[in-house]
Amino acid sequence: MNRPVALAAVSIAKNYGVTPVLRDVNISVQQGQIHALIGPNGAGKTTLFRIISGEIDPTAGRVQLRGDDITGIAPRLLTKRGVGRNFQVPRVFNGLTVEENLTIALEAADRWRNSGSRRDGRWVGSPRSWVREEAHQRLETLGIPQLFERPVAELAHGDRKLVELALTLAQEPSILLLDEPMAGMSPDEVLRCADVLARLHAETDLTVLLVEHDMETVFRLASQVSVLADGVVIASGEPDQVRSDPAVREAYLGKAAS
Amino acid sequence: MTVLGQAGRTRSRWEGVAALVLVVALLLVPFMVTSSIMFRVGAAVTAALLALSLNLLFGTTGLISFGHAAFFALGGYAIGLALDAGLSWPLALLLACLTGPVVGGLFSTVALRASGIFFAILTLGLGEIIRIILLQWTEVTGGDNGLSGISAGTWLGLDLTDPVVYYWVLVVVASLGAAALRMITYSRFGRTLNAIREDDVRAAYLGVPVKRYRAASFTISAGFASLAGALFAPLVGLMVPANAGWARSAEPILATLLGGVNSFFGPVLGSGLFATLDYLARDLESWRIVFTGALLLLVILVAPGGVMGAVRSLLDRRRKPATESDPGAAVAPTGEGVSR
Amino acid sequence: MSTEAIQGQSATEPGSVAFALGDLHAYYGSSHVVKGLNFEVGRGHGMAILGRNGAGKSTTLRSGMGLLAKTTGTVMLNGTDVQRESPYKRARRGLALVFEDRRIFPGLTVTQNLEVPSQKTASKQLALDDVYDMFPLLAGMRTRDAGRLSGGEQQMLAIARAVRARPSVLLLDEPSEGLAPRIVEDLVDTIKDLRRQLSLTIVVAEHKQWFSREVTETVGVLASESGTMVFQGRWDEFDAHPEVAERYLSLGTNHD
Amino acid sequence: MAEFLLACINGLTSGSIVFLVAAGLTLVFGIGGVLNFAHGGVFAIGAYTMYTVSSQLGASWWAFAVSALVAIAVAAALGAIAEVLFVRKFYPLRHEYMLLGTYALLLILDGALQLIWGLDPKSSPAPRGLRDSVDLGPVSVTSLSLFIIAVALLALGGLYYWLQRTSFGHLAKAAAHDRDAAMTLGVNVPFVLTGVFIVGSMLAGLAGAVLAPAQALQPELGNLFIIQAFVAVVLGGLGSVAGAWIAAVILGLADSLWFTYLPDVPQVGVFVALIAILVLKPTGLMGAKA
Amino acid sequence: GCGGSAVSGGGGDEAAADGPIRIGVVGPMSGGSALFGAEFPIGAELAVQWLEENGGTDREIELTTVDDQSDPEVAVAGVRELTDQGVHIFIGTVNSPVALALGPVMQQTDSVLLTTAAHAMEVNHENFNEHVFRVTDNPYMRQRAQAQLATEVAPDVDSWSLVGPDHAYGVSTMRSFMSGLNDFAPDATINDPILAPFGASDYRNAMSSVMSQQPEGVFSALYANDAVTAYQQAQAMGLWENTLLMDSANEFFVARAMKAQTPDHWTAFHWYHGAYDNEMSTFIAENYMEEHGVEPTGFVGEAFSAVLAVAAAAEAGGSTATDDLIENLEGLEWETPSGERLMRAEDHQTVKDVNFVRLRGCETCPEGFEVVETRTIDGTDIIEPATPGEAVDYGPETEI
Ligand SMILES: Nc1ncnc2c1ncn2[C@@H]1O[C@H](COP(=O)(O)OP(=O)(O)OP(=O)(O)O)[C@@H](O)[C@H]1O
Ligand SMILES: Nc1ncnc2c1ncn2[C@@H]1O[C@H](COP(=O)(O)OP(=O)(O)OP(=O)(O)O)[C@@H](O)[C@H]1O
Ligand SMILES: [Mg+2]
Ligand SMILES: [Mg+2]
Repeated sequence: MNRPVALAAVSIAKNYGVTPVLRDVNISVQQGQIHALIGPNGAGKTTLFRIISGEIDPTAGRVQLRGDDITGIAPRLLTKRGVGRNFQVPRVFNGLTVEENLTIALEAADRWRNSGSRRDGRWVGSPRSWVREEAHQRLETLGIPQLFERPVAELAHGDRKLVELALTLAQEPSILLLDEPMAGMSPDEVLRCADVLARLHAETDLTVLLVEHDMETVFRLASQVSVLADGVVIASGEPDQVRSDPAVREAYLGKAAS
Repeated sequence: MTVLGQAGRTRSRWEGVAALVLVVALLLVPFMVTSSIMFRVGAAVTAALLALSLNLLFGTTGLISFGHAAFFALGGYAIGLALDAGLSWPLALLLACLTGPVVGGLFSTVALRASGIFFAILTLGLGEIIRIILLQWTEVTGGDNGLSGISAGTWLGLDLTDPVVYYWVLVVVASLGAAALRMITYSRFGRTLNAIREDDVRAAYLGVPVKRYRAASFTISAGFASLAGALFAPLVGLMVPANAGWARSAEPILATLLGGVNSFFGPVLGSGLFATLDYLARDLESWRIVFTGALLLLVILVAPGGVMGAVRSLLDRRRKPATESDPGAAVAPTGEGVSR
Repeated sequence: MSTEAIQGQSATEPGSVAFALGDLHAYYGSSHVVKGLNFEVGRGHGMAILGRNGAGKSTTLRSGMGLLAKTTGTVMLNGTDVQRESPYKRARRGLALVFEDRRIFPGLTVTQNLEVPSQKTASKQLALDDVYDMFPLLAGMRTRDAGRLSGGEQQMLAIARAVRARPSVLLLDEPSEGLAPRIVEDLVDTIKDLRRQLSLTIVVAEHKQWFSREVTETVGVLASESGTMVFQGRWDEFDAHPEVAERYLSLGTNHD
Repeated sequence: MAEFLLACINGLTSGSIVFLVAAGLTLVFGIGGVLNFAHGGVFAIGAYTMYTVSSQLGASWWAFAVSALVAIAVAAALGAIAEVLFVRKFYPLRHEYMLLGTYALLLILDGALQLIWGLDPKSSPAPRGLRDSVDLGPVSVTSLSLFIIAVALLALGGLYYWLQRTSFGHLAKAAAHDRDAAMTLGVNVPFVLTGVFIVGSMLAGLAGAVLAPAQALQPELGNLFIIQAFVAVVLGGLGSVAGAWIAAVILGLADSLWFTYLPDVPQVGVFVALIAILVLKPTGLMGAKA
Repeated sequence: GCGGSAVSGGGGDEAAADGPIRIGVVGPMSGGSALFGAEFPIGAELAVQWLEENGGTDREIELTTVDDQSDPEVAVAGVRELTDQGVHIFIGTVNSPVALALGPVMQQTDSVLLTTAAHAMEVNHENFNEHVFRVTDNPYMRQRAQAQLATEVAPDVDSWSLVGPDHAYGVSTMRSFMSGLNDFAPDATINDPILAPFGASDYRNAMSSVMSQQPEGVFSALYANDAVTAYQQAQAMGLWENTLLMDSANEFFVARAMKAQTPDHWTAFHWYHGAYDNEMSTFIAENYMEEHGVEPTGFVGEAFSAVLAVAAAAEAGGSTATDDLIENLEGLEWETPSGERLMRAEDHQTVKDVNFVRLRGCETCPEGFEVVETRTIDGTDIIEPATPGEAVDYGPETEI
C-alpha cells in the first residue's frame, strides 16, 4: 500500500545557539498512516514536532503538507488546513470550565469544518444548543462526561490531557500531531484514548504523527515507526522491524522490547 | 495554593435584573438627591463605563492597559472641539466615539507586538504621549488650562445645558453603552477573547486569529472609553491633560479589581465604591489618602476576590450544605465497600 | 469507618513507621476529595498508590507534603506528627516530593536547580557529582536553562532535585512520565539503589504498574467514589483480589 | 560637542537616579513578582528621613553617611512591616490584586509622609564635597552627578553579584516562581520573600538618601519616580538588574538628548524610546521570555 | 422631590439682604498645592475677624471650605455641594483649570467666584465670564512690573535668559516678562526662552541650557517644587554665583525649602506685609505669626482682600443677591492690606500693587534665609487694556 505523503519533514536541521539538536532529519507521513516518532529523552522529538507545527522555525529544511511548503506557517493557518496538535504539557483554557473549553473549540472550528460550509454559529448570546450537545457527546467518547461543568484548572492531570485531546479533536483535523498524549493517564484511559484514535483513524482516514514513550500503545497503533536519537533518524520502518533493531534497543528500548 | 476568581464567567440571570434596577435607580437620582450628588453620580457613571470598557480588555481578553485614560481624554477633547465647532450633540458624540477606535486601532498595531506587562508598558507610553500632546498643543487643546466651556447645547428641543436633562441623557447613553459591552462580552466574540486570555497559543492552534481578535478588542474597548470621556466632558465642562495621565488610567483598573474582575458588573460596583469613598473622604485633607488606603486594604483582606467575588462566594456558601464547606464538621462516611 | 476495605496484612513492623497518614481529609475549597485516609509505610519500605485518573493520588501526596490549604488528620513523619508544619519544615525533616508536573525552576540552570534544596535538612546532602552520576544525561547540560530542557530531562531534574537533600521519605508522583523506556529502567535501578543505600522510604503514585511492582512492596488502591483507600496490602495480596483492580482500576474493561 | 557631552552626562545622571529606585523594584517585581507600588512611598520616606537626619547633623561626610544609614534602616523597617502584615497575604491572590494591595499601601505611606513632614517642599543639604563642579575636559560636571552615577554603578554591581553569585539570589527566584516547589525542597519561602522585600525596601531607602540632596522633596516624590522606575524594570527585561540599568540610562539619555536637540517638539523622548525598545524587543532588553 | 432637588436656585433669594453672608473658600487643601490653598481659609478667617473688630459689616460672615484637590471635577462637585446649601459666593482657587471650570458653574448656579490666585490670562480675556472676578494681579502686570523692577535694581544687566514650564502658564508668564523688557530695557538681549518640562524630577538640562546662554540675568517662571529642584540643581553648577535671578511667583516657598542654600533672588508676592505700613497688613502679619510662627504668604492677603471685597460690595448694595453683588463688585474700590484696589468693571481684573522681595540664604538667620529688600510697583500703568473675550496682546517680539 503506497498512499500519498500527507506530511513531510525534509532535511530539517535545528540549532539552539551552537548546539545542534536536529541534523538532517527526514520523515514522511503517508495519508491515513499512524506514524510514531520515538527516541530517547532529549533526542529532539518535541523540537521536530514544534517545527512541523510551525511553533518554531528550523535552522534549515522544509516542512511540507500534501506537497505544499508550510515551514513556519502561522498556527491558525495550520489549523485551517486541517492539522491539529496537542502539547507535551497540556495547554487548555485553565480559567474556564470543560464545557466552555469545548464550546470555544467547537465555535472556532465551526467556521471551516465540514469543507468550509458554515454551520450555524451564533454571534450574539449563548452558544447554540448543538454546541452543547456535541461537546457533551465528545466528552462521552473520551469517557469523561462527568467533568462537563468542572473548571479545568481543578482537574486531575490525566483528565486535563483528555480535555486537551477533546479540544484538538473538535477541529476534526485530518492530520493530528500528538506529543506524548498518553503520558500521565491511567492504563484505562490510555486504552480508551488509543481506541478513540484507532476508531477515528479507521472511520475518517485520519493521519497521525505520534510522539510517545508508551511502547505498548506505539506498537499497537502505529503502522510506521521512526526512531530519533541525538538529532538523527536512526531507524524507520514497520513496528516489528524497528523493535528488533539492535541499535534502537540500545539507544531507546532497553529490556522493554523483549 | 489558592487561585481565586479563576472560574469562567457565566452570565447569570440576576445580573440582568440588577442592571435594570440600577438604571431605574440612576434615572430617579435627580428626584432624590441634591445637584452636587447628582453630579457625582453622573461622573461615577462615566467612570464605571470607562472601567467596563477597560474590562473588555482586562477581564475578558487578559490585557492590562496602563494608558486607557488617553482614550477617555480623547473622547472628551474631541466632543469639546466638535461642539465648539458648532456640531450638534449627537454628531459630536459620534465623532468623539470614533476617536477611540481610530487612535486605538493605530495604537494596537504598535502595542500588540508585546503582551502581558510589556503590552501594559507600551500602552502607558502611548497614553503619556497623548497626554503630553494635549498639554503642549495649546492652540487646540488649551494646554494646561484645559479645554474649557464644553457644553452640549440644545438638541431637538432638549436643553442639554440643564444639568438634570444632561444627567438623564448621560445615564441613558452610558447604560446603552454598558448593555452593548455586555452583549459583546457574552457573545461568541467574547468567548473567543476569553480563550485568548487563558492561553493565546492554544487559541491560535484552534484556528483563532489571535492578533486580529486582540486588536479588535482593543479598538472596541478604546471606543467605549472615548464614549465615556465624551459623556464626561460636558458634565464637568472642562477637559485637562491630566484626564489622560497614567494616574487616571490606574483608576478603572483599581476600580475593577475592587469590584471584581470576573464579574461583568464588578467594574461598576468598584467605580461606585470608589466614588463613595471619595465622597466620604472629601474633607479629610491629608488623612484622605490614609483613609482610602486603609479601607482598600481592609477590602482586600476581607474580600480577596473583589467585592463581587465575596458576594458570590457568600451566595455559594448558602447554596451548599454546611458539611461540605466546613472541614471541621464531621464527615459522613461515603465510602463504598469493594464487594457489594 | 463503615467501609469494608480489604486490608492486607501490614508489611511493616510496628515502631519503625517512617510515614503514615491518619484519618486524612483533604479539600480544594469546598470540595472534599480525600475523605479519611489511613496508611503507614515502614522505614525503608515502599508503597504504591493506585487509582484511576482523578482518584486523588496526587492529592494524597500533596497533602502529605502539606501543600493543601485545607487538610485535617495526622501526617506522621518518623514518629512526629507534622500535620501542622509548613512544607519546608517537613522537607527539612526529610520528606520530599516529586510533582507530577515537574515544577522545575525555569530561569535557573540545571545546577542552580539542584542547589535549591535547603542545606538545613536533617541529613547531609548528596554531592552534586553523585547526583549527576545518577542522572548522566543531566551532567551534560549543567549550565542549560532548565526551562529549555526536554520533557524527559525535566522529569529527571525533578527527581534529581528531590533526592539531592537525601530525604528519608520520598513521595513520587508519576515519576516515569515522559521518560524513555530505557531511562525508566534506569530509574527503577536508581530508586532501588537509593532505597538500599539510604534506607529510603518511598510512596509512589504511578500508572505503570510494573514500575510500582519493581520499587515497592505494598500497594494501596484509592477510589474517587469514596475518597478513601479501598485496598491495602502486599502485591501478592493485591493479585489475590482481582476484583479490586476490576472495580477500582477497571483494567481491561475496554480491552480487546 | 560640549553640548552633546553635557546632555549625555545629565541623561546618565537622571538615568542613574531612576535606576536606584528601579533596583529595588527589579528585585521585588522582576524577581519576587510583586508589583509593588508602595516602593515609591518607601523611597520618598527614605528621602525625607535623610532630610530630617542630615539637617540635624549638618553637612559633613560622616553626617551624610549616618543619615543615609538611618534612611536605609527606616526603609527596611517599613518594608518588613508591610511585608509581614500585608504583602504576604496578597501572594495567594490573583496576581493583579498585588496592584490594588500595594496601591493601598502607597496611599497610606504617602498620607503618613504628608502628615509627618507637611506639604512644603524641602531640600536636603549636600555634604560640602558634593556642592561644586568638576572640570572634565570640555564640560564641567557637578560632583553630585558623578556621585549619583557612581552609587548607581555600585548598587548595580552589588545587586548583580548578590543575585548571580550567591545562592540567595537563586532561592529568591525559585521561591517567587513556584512557592510550592521551593517549599518542598526545604526552602523557607516566607522568609526568603520577606528578605527580598526588605532588601528591595533598603534599596529604596538608599535611593531616597542619595537623591535627597539633588532634588526638592515633595509629597509626590514617590509618584514622580515610581513610574519611570517601573518602566525601566520592565524594559530591562523582568528580573534583569543590568537590563534595568541600561533601560534607565537609555530613557535618561533619550529625554536629555531630545530636550537638547528637539526643544520645540513636545517632550516625548522618554516614551518614544520606550516604544522603540519594546517594538524591537517585545520582552525587554535582557529578558528571557516572560 | 421634596427634600433637596437637583435643580438649584440662584443667589437672588430672600437671604440676600440680611442673615449671614455665606462664603465658600475653594482651594487645594490636600496634595502638593495645599501649600497655597491652605492659606486661603486662614486669610479669610482673619478677614472675618478684622471685620468684626473694626465694624466693617453689620452682617455676619460664614465661611465653608472646599478641598478641590487641584482637580476641576472635584472642584465642581464640591462647589455644587455648597450651592445646593445656598452658598453663592466663592473665593479662592489656585489652579487655573479649576477657576476656568468653575466659570460656567457660577453662571449655572447664579453664583460669584472671586479668584485669589489663578494665573490664567484667559480668566479676564478669552474666558471672561460675568460671574468671575480676579482680586489679584495677573501674570501680565506682574511680570511687566518685574521687568521694570529689573531695570531699577540692576540697570547694568543686559542679557537675559528666560526659563519656564512648557505650558500655557509658563509661556504667558515669560511673554509678559519679555513684553516688559521690550518696554523698559529695549536694549537688553533676550535669549531664546527655555521651556523646561513641567512637574519633572530633573532640570539639569534646562539649567545647563540656561548656563550655556551665559546670561547676566535669569527670569524663571518655574514654580513650587519644580523651582526648588531646578534652583538646587543649577546651584551645583554654579549658575547663581554671578547672575541675577528674577523668580516670578514663589514668594517664600523656595527660600523656606532651600534655607541657607537659597540663591540671592527677587521674587514677586501677591502681597507682602513688610511692604506696607497699614493696620490691615500689620493685623494679618501679627495674627498669622502668632499662630504659625512664620511670616504669612501673599495667598493669605489675597483671601483676606477677597472677603473684604465681598463685604464692601454687599455693604454698598445692601444685598448679596448675585446680580447686586456683581453690579457692586464691578468698579469697586476697596481698602486691602496692600492699599486700595480697583476692580475693573469691564473685565473684572483688579488693578493693584505688585510686591517684590529680595531673599537670600543666611546661615545665621533662624529660618535660614533673610529678606534683604522690598519694592512695590504700582500696577496702574503697566496693566493691559481691558479686552474681555479677547486674548491679551503682549506686543511685538514676544513670540515663544
Ligand atoms: N531553547 C533551547 N535551548 C537549548 N537547548 C534546547 C532548547 N530547547 C530544547 N533544547 C535541547 O534540545 C534537546 C531536544 O529537546 P526535545 O524537547 O526536542 O527532546 P525530546 O526528544 O522531545 O525529549 P523528551 O522525550 O524528553 O520530551 C534537549 O536536549 C533539550 O535540552
Ligand atoms: N486545584 C484543584 N481544585 C479543585 N479540585 C481539584 C484540584 N486538583 C484536583 N482536584 C480534584 O481532586 C480530585 C483528585 O485529583 P488528583 O489530582 O489527586 O487525582 P490523581 O489521582 O492524581 O489523578 P491523575 O492520575 O490524573 O493524576 C479530582 O477529582 C480533581 O478534579
Ligand atoms: Mg518531548
Ligand atoms: Mg495525579
